[in-house]
Amino acid sequence: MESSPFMQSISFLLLLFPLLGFLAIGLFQKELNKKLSGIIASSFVFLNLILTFILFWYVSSTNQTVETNLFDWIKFANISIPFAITVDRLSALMLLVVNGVGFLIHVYSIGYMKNDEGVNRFFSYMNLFIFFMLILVLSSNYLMLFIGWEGVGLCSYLLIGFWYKDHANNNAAKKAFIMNRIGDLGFLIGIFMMFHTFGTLNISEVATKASVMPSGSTALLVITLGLFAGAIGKSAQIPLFTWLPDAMAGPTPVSALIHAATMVTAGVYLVARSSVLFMLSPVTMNLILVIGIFTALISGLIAIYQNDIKKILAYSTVSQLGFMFMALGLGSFSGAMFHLTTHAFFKALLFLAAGSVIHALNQEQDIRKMGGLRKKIPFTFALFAIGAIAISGIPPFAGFFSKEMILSVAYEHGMGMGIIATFISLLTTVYMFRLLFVAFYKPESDAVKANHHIHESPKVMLIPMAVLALLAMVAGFVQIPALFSTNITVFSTYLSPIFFAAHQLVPASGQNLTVLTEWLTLLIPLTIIAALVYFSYIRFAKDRVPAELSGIQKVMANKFYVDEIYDFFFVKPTEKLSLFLRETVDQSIINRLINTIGNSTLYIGGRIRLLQTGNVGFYLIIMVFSIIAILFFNLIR
Amino acid sequence: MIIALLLILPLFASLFLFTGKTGQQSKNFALLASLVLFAISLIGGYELIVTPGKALFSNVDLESIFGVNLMFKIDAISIIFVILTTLLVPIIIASTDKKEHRTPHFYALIMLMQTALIGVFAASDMILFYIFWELSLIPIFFITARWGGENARKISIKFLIYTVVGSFFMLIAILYLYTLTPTPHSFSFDSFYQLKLSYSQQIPLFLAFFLAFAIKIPLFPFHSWQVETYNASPVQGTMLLAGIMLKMGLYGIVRFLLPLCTDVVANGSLIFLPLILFGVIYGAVIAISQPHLKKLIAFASLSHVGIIALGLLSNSRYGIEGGILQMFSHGVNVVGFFLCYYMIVKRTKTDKISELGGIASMAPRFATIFMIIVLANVALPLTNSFVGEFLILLGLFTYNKILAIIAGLTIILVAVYMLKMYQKIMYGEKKASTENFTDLTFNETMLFVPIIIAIFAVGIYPSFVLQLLQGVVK
Amino acid sequence: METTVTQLQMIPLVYYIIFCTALFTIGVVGVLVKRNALAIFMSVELMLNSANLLLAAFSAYRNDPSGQVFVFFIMVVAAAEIAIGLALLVVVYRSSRTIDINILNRLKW
Amino acid sequence: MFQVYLFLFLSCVALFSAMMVLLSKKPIHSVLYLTLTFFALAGHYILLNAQFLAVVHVIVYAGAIMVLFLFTVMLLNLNKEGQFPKTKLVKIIAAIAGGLLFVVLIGSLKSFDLATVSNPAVSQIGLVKNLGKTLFSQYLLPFELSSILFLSAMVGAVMLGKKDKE
Repeated sequence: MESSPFMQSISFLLLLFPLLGFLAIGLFQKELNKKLSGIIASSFVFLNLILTFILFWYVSSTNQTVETNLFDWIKFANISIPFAITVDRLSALMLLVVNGVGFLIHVYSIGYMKNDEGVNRFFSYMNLFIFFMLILVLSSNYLMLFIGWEGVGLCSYLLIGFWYKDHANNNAAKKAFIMNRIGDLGFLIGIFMMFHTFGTLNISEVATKASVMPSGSTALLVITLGLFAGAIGKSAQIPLFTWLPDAMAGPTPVSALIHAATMVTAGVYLVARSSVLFMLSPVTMNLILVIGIFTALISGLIAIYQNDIKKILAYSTVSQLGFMFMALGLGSFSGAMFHLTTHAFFKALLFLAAGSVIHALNQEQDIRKMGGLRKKIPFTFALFAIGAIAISGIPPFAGFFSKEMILSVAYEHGMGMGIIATFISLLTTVYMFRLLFVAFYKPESDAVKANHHIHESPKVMLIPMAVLALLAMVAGFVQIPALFSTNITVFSTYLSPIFFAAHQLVPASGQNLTVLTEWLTLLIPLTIIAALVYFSYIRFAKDRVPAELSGIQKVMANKFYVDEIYDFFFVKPTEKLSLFLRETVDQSIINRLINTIGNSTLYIGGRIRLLQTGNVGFYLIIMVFSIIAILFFNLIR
Repeated sequence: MIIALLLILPLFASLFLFTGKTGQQSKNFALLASLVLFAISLIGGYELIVTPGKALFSNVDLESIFGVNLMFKIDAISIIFVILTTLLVPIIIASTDKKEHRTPHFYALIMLMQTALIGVFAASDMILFYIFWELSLIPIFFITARWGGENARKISIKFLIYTVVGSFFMLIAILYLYTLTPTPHSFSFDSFYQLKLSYSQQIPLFLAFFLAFAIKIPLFPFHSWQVETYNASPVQGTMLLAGIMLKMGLYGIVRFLLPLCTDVVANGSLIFLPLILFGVIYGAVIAISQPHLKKLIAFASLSHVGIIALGLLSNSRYGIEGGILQMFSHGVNVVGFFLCYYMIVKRTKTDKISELGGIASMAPRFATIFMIIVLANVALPLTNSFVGEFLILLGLFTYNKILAIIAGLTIILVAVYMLKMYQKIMYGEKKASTENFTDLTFNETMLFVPIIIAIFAVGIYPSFVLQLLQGVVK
Repeated sequence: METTVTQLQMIPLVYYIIFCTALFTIGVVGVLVKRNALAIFMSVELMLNSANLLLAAFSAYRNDPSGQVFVFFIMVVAAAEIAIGLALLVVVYRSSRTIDINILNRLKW
Repeated sequence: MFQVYLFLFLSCVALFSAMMVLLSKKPIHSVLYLTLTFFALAGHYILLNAQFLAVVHVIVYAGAIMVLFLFTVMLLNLNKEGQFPKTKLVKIIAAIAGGLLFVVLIGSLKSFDLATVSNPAVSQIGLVKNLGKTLFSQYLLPFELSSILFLSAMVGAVMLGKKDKE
């Protein structure tokens, strides 16, 4: 399919702009005015956003994909991996999310990072991140996707450890990178297996070749498990989820952009991208389902007992990602993508609002030291509340629609699954409203009272938040549950060509629910949500002495001791092993062995030396006898 | 012509430098000579690229006088290493600091080293190969012994003996091969390649060659000279050792083991690949807790070259080509790494990681460069070592999946020790030793420029090298 | 002279070999037995001479002049060797007042 | 037949005097017996029709070398008995060694085919004229070099023999 050269060049420019932004700001870090860098970076992303709209309009109206081959990256013998980009409907959607949210957060950062000395560095990293994220989204083969995959990991590393003077930040950054690397190993193995099986890494070719394979073959199992391992790392699923809460050490806009809206959802994108492969591998799909459910549950529970505003949001992100993976596991790719999109809006909004709070309180993140902020910073409060309502799935905000789409799939799958899914989504309400009430409603804490500098954030921060809030409110209307109207399914229609092949392979299973059940499954949770909100208000909005945590609560507050367990089982043994190998094996065994060989040669030499008595007569006798021996040997031969 | 220039120029430069008076003049002269060599080797590379499959020849027929025929041949594999040598030597020469007062002999020895290295890579005759192989030991021995640190003499002697023992086995293998060639016997590579060796002949040959190369590379468990020698040698010597000289062993694997012992490599891989693999993991794990930067680089290097050896012996085109590419990348990266080390040690006089910290805030330019080099070592995509490691692991995977997965663990471990090291050195608060850390000067920055260009050039457009190799890798 | 030469055939070559071997062995035994460096020198001369004679004999029997030329050269070298060797002995004697090889064992270890 | 007897006679003289070189107690006697051996060998050379060699042999060995030996003996004042006592053990070992060596050397003749060596009726090569031609044509360079060897030997001997002036 020939794509128009105009669109091709646009898709190329899409990569070029952020790279230019990175180079321009990165190379002239010292020379560049601090106020300017944010504007430069934002304007490059803004240009990208415009290009994205054009591309989006193009692919959604013509149903064509734009393919651009830039150059051959690795090419010899029968391996050919070009540097090529593909814009289809799925990537166009991601482009919108990345560039749209990315642009808003860039603008927000201008205000947020105003007083930081490393602001130029910050914006260069941000642009670099956009660049790699776009590579990830646009790549036409898995290896190039892997470039973006690792690249965003790098940016995440750099940005989490942005304030590198504090080793706590650096440790968090390192942890993120290494945990991602563990997932990446799986990804690589998946790629190897893919190349081994199909002889190509091109995404669409792989899908075509795979679709004729029998369902559940071992090769596909290995490939999908590998890819999913990558997704686990990147999207912070169990067992590799502990890095994401730690990653909150970075500046808040980073948390919003990378660790909420875009990068962490790359795992979801990857699975959706490879929908054909995954559909053919039911074992992996079930694994995804299980892991998604557990992640969503556990991190939702942990979130309830956290006190750091960003950590709550981080665990919330993990939980929502788990929710998306659950949707993927159920085979609802467009549901997952829909939730990904809406989640990007309201989670980014929540983070930015949290950033605004932190900004107002001079880097205070503990919600116990907040309270009563509703009156001090009303705009932020309003925006935060919109976010909280949206994420809790209260109609008519966006979260309701995307969650409903997933829940209905879950109920179709089985009543038990539906109830689990509902429970997970209810957890959201609990921790979000706890956060909301403690931080904004509760009577002012001493810290807030003592702080007279609490101020509303500047407009440059509020406006992007307002735009996000608007999106969080209305974005859901593109896909309305079938219960209300069967016509408005813009979103799933838009994505249907992408997942057509996958859904073709496995016919939709599950029974259709009766209308009554559907209404019930819709209304009962809503009632519970209302009850929960009220209960939270009673419980948290009043100034009460926090009760002692009971046993199980303590476990949850301490994040199920996962970090400690990993430390005990992986980190410590590795360090011990390292020490053991270095001290014992290398020094005491191998090196000593070699030295012993050398020394024993010296020793033997020293002994043999004594044969040289210096007595010439003795030498002569030895010589003569040796000659005799040689001649004799010749004789008898 | 090109080969003759490549060999004679550094030799004469070296001889001339032995008569030099002041260090500074000698340095400039050596730098100039090595840059000219670099240009010449690039011309050679260009010639090979425009006509794929071509090779440069040079034949000095001394048959009538000494009964030997000096045969040189530079094909695509050789030119990569020749370019690597000529690229790195100017950097190494330029990296010497004024304050250290190197005598002209120092530069003369480096140039002599360059002669030997180019000779090794260009030789097409076993005896020549062997002579240059051994010749390369002489300058590095003196560099280490004379300008080295603590215990340098003792360690350099250990190094010398260790590697000579290895070469001894190679000599035996060479002579054995010589007797197998049809009369009139010949030492030329081509006559060796034409031999059809039986399996029972290949086994002793393989063992002898493998031992020689394993010591040189070095592979576990023959690595104990490496760390000590790196540590004792002056940083220029270490760069020569790690950047170029170790590649001689790997080059030997490509040149001799693969074409001559095909059957053994094909059948015996499952015996020795796990051993190499163990060394790879071993080096990486030790690097995690290594308190000295230089030793850390040594162990990291041990791990990296192990991966290259894995790729070369993986019986797969991907592995072999990836291995060759990775050899080039590793040479560049490790020299960059040692340069960073040198910059740190020059300013702080310590290489204990625990005594360093907070450099990034004082020297942002250095921090960026160091970060790029660290990332290249971590094999991040778009840096040079990613492509190589990817192809190596792919090759290994097509050969044996379990081994590839275990080998893949290194990409995690490398991230662990590299980032840990980088964090402790560059991040955090200033320490006493890093209080007055100044950022790189212009000259120092220029040293890194070619390295960084090489890192990204190979990372972004590796097809250049890969296609060059296409005709040669069988 | 003519008669001598014609009669030469009467002496089988193997006689020369046996004789020279015997002489050579005597020289070897002398080298082993003697402690006097001078006597050892003399024994060495005996060995050299036995080799010389054998060379000359082979040369004559094979009608090849090279052998005799080499004998000549060996004599030349032997003369030089003796000159140097005896000079050395004198020097050694001067410094250590003996030429007993069992006492001159400073070359050990 | 006369020649054979002559050969046997000369051989006996040579072997006997060689033995006496070893057995005589005084070095001066050894030297004189050695001279006798040399003369016997010179006779052998004549028997082989190698006149040139015979002459050179007498001049070099009996003339020059013996004189040197004698001088040295005198110079070092060695002519005393019992200066060099030797143990029985050494003698026995030496005798065994000598015997073995003789046997082995003769034994190695086993594989040697003497018939291949032609036995010319008249061997003229030992004559001064013939040998001179060979020496000055084919072996000119070694001949000249040997003169340098001599020169250096001479210089060396002088250097060594010179007493350090202190």
